[in-house]
Amino acid sequence: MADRSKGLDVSLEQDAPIPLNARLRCEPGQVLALVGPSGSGKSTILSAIAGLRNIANGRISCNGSVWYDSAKHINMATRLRRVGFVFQSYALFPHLSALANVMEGLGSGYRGSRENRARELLELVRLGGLEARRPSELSGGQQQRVAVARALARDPNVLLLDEPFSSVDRVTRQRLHRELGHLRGELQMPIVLVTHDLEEAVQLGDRMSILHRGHTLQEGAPRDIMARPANREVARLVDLKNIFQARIAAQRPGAGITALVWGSTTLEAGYAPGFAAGDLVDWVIPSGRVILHRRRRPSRGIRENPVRGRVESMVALGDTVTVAIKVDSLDGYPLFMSMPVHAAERNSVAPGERVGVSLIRDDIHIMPAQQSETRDDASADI
Amino acid sequence: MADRSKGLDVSLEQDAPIPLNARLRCEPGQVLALVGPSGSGKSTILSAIAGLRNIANGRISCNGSVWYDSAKHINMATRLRRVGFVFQSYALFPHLSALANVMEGLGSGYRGSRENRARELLELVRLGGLEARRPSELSGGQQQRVAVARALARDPNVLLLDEPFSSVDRVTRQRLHRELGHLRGELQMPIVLVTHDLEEAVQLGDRMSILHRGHTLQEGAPRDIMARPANREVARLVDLKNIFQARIAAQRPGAGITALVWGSTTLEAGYAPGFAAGDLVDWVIPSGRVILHRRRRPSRGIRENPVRGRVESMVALGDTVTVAIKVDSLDGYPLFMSMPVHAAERNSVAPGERVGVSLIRDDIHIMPAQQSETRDDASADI
Amino acid sequence: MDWTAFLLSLKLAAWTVAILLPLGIFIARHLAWRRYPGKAFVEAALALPLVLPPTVLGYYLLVGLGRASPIGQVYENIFGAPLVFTFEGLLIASIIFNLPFAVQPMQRAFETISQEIRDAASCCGMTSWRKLWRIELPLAWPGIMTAFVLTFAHTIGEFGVVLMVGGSIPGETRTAAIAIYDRVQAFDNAAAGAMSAMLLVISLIAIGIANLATSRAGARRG
Amino acid sequence: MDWTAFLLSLKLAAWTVAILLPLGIFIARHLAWRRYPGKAFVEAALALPLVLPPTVLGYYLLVGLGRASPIGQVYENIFGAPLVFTFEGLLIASIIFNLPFAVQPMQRAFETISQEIRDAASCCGMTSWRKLWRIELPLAWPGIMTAFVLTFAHTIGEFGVVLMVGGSIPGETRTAAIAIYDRVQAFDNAAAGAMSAMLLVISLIAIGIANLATSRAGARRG
Repeated sequence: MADRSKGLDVSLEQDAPIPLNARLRCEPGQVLALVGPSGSGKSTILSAIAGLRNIANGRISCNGSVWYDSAKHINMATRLRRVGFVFQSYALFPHLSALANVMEGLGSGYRGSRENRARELLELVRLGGLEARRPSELSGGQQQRVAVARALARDPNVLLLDEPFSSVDRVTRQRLHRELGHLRGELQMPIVLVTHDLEEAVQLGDRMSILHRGHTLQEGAPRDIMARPANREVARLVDLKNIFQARIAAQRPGAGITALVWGSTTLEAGYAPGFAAGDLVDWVIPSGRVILHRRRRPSRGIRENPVRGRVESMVALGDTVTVAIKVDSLDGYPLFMSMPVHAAERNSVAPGERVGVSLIRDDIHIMPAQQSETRDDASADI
Repeated sequence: MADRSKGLDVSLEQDAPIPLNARLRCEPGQVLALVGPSGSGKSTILSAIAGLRNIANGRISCNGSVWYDSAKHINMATRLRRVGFVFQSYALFPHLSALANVMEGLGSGYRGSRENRARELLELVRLGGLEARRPSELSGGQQQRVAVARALARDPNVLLLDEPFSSVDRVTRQRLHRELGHLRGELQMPIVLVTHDLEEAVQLGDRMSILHRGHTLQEGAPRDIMARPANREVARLVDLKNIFQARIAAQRPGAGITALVWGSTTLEAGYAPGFAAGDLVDWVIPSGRVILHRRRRPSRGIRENPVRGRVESMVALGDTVTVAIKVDSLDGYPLFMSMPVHAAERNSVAPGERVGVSLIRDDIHIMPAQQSETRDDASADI
Repeated sequence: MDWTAFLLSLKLAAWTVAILLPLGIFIARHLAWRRYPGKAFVEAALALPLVLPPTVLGYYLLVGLGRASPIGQVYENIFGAPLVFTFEGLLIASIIFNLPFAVQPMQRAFETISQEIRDAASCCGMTSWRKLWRIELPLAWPGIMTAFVLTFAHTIGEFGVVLMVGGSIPGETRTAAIAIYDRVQAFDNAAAGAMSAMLLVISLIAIGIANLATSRAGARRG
Repeated sequence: MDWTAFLLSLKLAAWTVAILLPLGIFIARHLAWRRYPGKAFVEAALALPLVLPPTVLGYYLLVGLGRASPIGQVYENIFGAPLVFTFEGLLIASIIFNLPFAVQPMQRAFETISQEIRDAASCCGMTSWRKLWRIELPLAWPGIMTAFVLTFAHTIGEFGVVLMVGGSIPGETRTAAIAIYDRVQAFDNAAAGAMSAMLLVISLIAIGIANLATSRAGARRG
């Protein structure tokens, strides 16, 4: 177990103006990705950690020191919390050079040593030589690096990144992702990354916290959350395509199997405790764990949950193709399968063709049924 | 061959204020995706087609009628061109209801019939019941639909979409993508879609035109461009990861093979005419066409261009993992391979492990060598 | 209470607004959306009445419109009467010194109408005239309203220029603002107080309308 | 050329600016960044001198600061002289009627400094004082410059209020703007013309500086 006195602990609750009910923990050296659609309160939480905005009820502590405690009326000023904050717009001081921007982060000490340290930091983010430029004379990616250097200048207790990659184009973004990867190896502080981009969260986050309308829906390792979302809402937010309803047919803990009735098919899933036969449940399967039955020779997976249907549509993207299959025994939403383009070609998968697929048993994840608020959202927005 | 009098033909050229050298053609019922980084002149071209901005030299014609011809001093007014334009910000009239917004697109005819038609159009984009709402009372996705309905109200000769999905969140965007897919089946007009999002272009475009700094670099079917980019620059813009330099070792047209010297390895590629032995060339291969040699049993592809190396890093995203391989015979950039996560697990691919891969011969695409401006760009931005 | 002076003020304000509003809309749209060399110069010239002392402006108008000036002579030849120290002369002066009060709020308002909105109107097939009535004027309405009340209030209150160009001729050029000064000079504080209260109320109403227009605009955009 | 009047105008303008600028910065920051019920009311009250006729404002200042008023009596008890028809009275009037000219450009300028920039300054560990000097004032500089020249020019030119509150006492309250009127009344057009030219030049310089400051700001943000 990690040392509880190290790292960042946050719990926040309020009803207005923005409803919040969030709990976070981030260890030193760890990247916690806060993910959620816009308006889910991600930036509000970051502001609260920095002390830029007060939340009605809550407690924020870092490395054993309490920054905010509504019950005890503790509220440390922002400048005393020593946070490194990289803003979405970078918020560089437009009238100061890159060097002077970083120097402002170094406080009001002796000028010469501040300047030397600022030069070091700009070297660290590979901006040596551009010290004299104003923010308007730097590219988006360069501005972001100045913002990072300025945040690090504080020698911060925690690094807060508010959608730091959203204002640069994709190529620059990938480069900056790599840079952050390199940099974080050297930083022994908690790093909180706010993003609405799931890919970014998965790529950069050690842990991920899913927010929706101010509520922490699930927190965990990114791959865990994506494989085992807590409910339909999380599944939708992590962009799983195959979300269905079914009914528990039988529980066979001995065999490690939970059987489901899905339309007129019966599926076997890995044993999911806590449900009883007859319960209505939601279930998901990643589209990559729906395995095509090869035309010519049987494959290992063929005996697991075979399902037949007709290819409805195919969308190829890069090297992967996503195939929508209208399942024979089911009305309504199609089943999605993703596979390499060459595999689809080799097996003559094409719109209108009939295919057989297997749903890998242990990758079927069962969740309590949620009366889909989701669906209402959707129609309201349509 | 398509009827040249139908559809949209554009050729534009100027030096200032924004350098342009673009040529486009879009058939009725076709979606042409204009793709390029920001500042590549995409929106300028759209404005020129609509007659909102004049380009020094060029010619624009649609369905046989000339809208603009700098040589003949023809410049038809915007309102006479009958274009449906969906703006990036939607540009709805904020003081008018959804219904009145659409009615403005229907001109100044008899009020009753305009109102009926506007209601029909709002039904078409599934906004029935929200006619009386002001734009500020609609969600982003709904606003976009009003903008589409207003554009269609013109019964336009051409539909112009300027990054129409950039202001909505990802879930809404996917829904709107599907909608556009349905809608376009019913529209028998050229549709030009401007986007900086490659995925969107591939998903929605029948054809794709790659723009960079105002120049059309390549035009063609999206999958063609992605498999056979014209040069290194296009390859980089369509996000191919494996871009390398090599030298032509030999041309064997009889065997259908061009041999390459790459580092200390010799590769066989599909025959590429127009090069001579000794020529310096650039070449690409999609990361999905780099095939892993299975541990246990030899696979069909094993004899094609075997390459050995060590796994440097792995990034999993959804169901696909991208593996960076440090190739033994080569210094510098790694070779990227993408594969389903379960395949990587089954074959114990992990960082530090040694792997063998094959580069599928016919998927190696050879291009004239380009002195990489790209590399300079990158370092300037870093 | 000098009702003649008060009515004269209202008449001057009404005429000024009637002429200046269409003229101001034309200039404001032009300044809001066009870019050309020398635009800064035009804007500076327009702003001049804001910083120029009223007596200086009055002095130059007196010289420029006076009986010895070309404009004054042409006017006198046509209408048989001099331009200065008449209502007509006052009206011209009023239009000139109110230009920035009318143009600036409208320019700000037209500047908030984005290029995309105007392009969208063109793509809807609107003529310039229809665009003006259906889109531009409704969207710029708060600014136009502000310009209207500011111009009206300012015309009623202007003192220095009016005194210089118009003198203080009862029924012809003695406006309420000047009458207040006259009454104070004559130690008739009761009359001065009554008229001051009247003009204060008008000013408060003007500010109220301007603020209401602005906040409505904010709410709609919100 | 009445040099005494001219120097008096400069002195009045200098004192007004010296007092109003720090006061205006304080008020402008407050209005730019705080939200509270009744803020619209405060803003309206501040804008009142913009639309209130100078003679009306002058009348109320005369009544409010006069020998019969509480303020006037307190002042006279302390300093042994009345407040109205003195330079000190004029200064108070000048500060009040110049408030909107000083506050509004600065408020606009402070409004352009985003919340994120100010938050970034806090996250850099700056105290409020250091934030003011290192970030806020440099970024609001164009607006402060504009406020400075507008206030200066406007004080030099103000006529109605000065005439009402100060009278026209040579060396004490007869400013250049009033002297022009006096000279015209005395048919001394040469003197009036010279002083008008002088004030015109000052106004042009003021506008030039204000425009320069604004366009520099635009370029930096560009």
